[in-house]
Amino acid sequence: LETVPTIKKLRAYAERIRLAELEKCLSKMGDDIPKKTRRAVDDLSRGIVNKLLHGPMQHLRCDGSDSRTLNETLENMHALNRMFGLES
Amino acid sequence: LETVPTIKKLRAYAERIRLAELEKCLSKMGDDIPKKTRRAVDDLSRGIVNKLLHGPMQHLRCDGSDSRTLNETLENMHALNRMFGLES
Amino acid sequence: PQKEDLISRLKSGKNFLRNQEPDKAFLEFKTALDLAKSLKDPTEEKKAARGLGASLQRQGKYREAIKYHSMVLAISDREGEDSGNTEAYGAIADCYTELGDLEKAGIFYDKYIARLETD
Amino acid sequence: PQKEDLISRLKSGKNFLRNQEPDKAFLEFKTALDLAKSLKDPTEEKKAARGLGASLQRQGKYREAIKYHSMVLAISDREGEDSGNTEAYGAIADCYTELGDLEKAGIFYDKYIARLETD
Repeated sequence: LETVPTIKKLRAYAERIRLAELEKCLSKMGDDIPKKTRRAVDDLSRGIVNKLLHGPMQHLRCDGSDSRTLNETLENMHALNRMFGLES
Repeated sequence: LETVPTIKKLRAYAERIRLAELEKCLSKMGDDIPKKTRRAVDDLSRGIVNKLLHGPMQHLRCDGSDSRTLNETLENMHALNRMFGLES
Repeated sequence: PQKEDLISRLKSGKNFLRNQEPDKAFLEFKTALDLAKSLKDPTEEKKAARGLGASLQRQGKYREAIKYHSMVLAISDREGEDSGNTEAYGAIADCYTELGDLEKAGIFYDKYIARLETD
Repeated sequence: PQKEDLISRLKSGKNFLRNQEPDKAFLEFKTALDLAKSLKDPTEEKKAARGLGASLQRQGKYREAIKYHSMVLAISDREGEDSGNTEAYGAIADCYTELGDLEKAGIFYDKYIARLETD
């Protein structure tokens, strides 16, 4: 459960990047973007973020039944906090 | 230097996801995608991946001058190996 | 017609959210939700519900936000079409985290994580 | 004309790469490189060089691959336009990693990492 806030922060971190890049992309594509294109681009941005986050997110959750897993989960959390600057 | 192969594997992992999602996106957009759109979509996929990888990649490199940094770098590497399944 | 009004409400709600005016965004999304319901348009109904949830979250009203994010899940169940569920699970979990209910947050993050690899 | 031939060579090189036929890809990219040079088109010249590097990498010819990936950097220097450099640095580092020269790989990964936040 200690890792839950890290999940929230990592999600927010990735979402900020996704939105910033998406906005840049849409502005490059100009006005009158077909709805199909708009949708495909949104799906692309979500697809990449979600698939990249899947591994780390999964490794922030553990059922806590054995301590080795719990320790590893906490190590994963510390590493993610460091690598993405999530503590500040 | 021990972390160098992890950088390579993490890059390859992310690139596989990027290409798969990009292909899905382009196939949804149909034929005759304007060059500007094609370019913007490619930039979008690279932008998201690169910005998400920046933190972890940076934390896989250290000048090795003090041992605390080196230890942390190795911990980051182990966590990334676990979270992205890079050892297999 | 109504459909155009709906689309423009969603758009302006989004803009208010971007400009940090969640109270104004809320009103736009509320109107959009009513329009989407009367037009029986589940896709736009979900967008409006998600917008309402996000607007309340920005105002720190987490319990109410959960109500609207859960509405997305309910619409999915009703229509047998689960687009938007990943985001809804994540947002509900975020709200429970803010409320300090990490147990409940964990349950919803698990649902969220399970969906990250699907499309 | 030549420009069309160039574009179609690049496209077919990419397809060969995707279909795990790097030797055939190499030939397409080689022709594309010559065409791009004679047309004085640096953007396509970079694409051809990157394709040649990738084709050689897939065949395990890492030293030769480095030569072509470095060509991308040289074209950037010549034109004062650095698109493609991030990927080139990363690819060169990957090659040095394969060759067991982790020291050199590290130097190029540092250049690669420094560029990840730029566009």
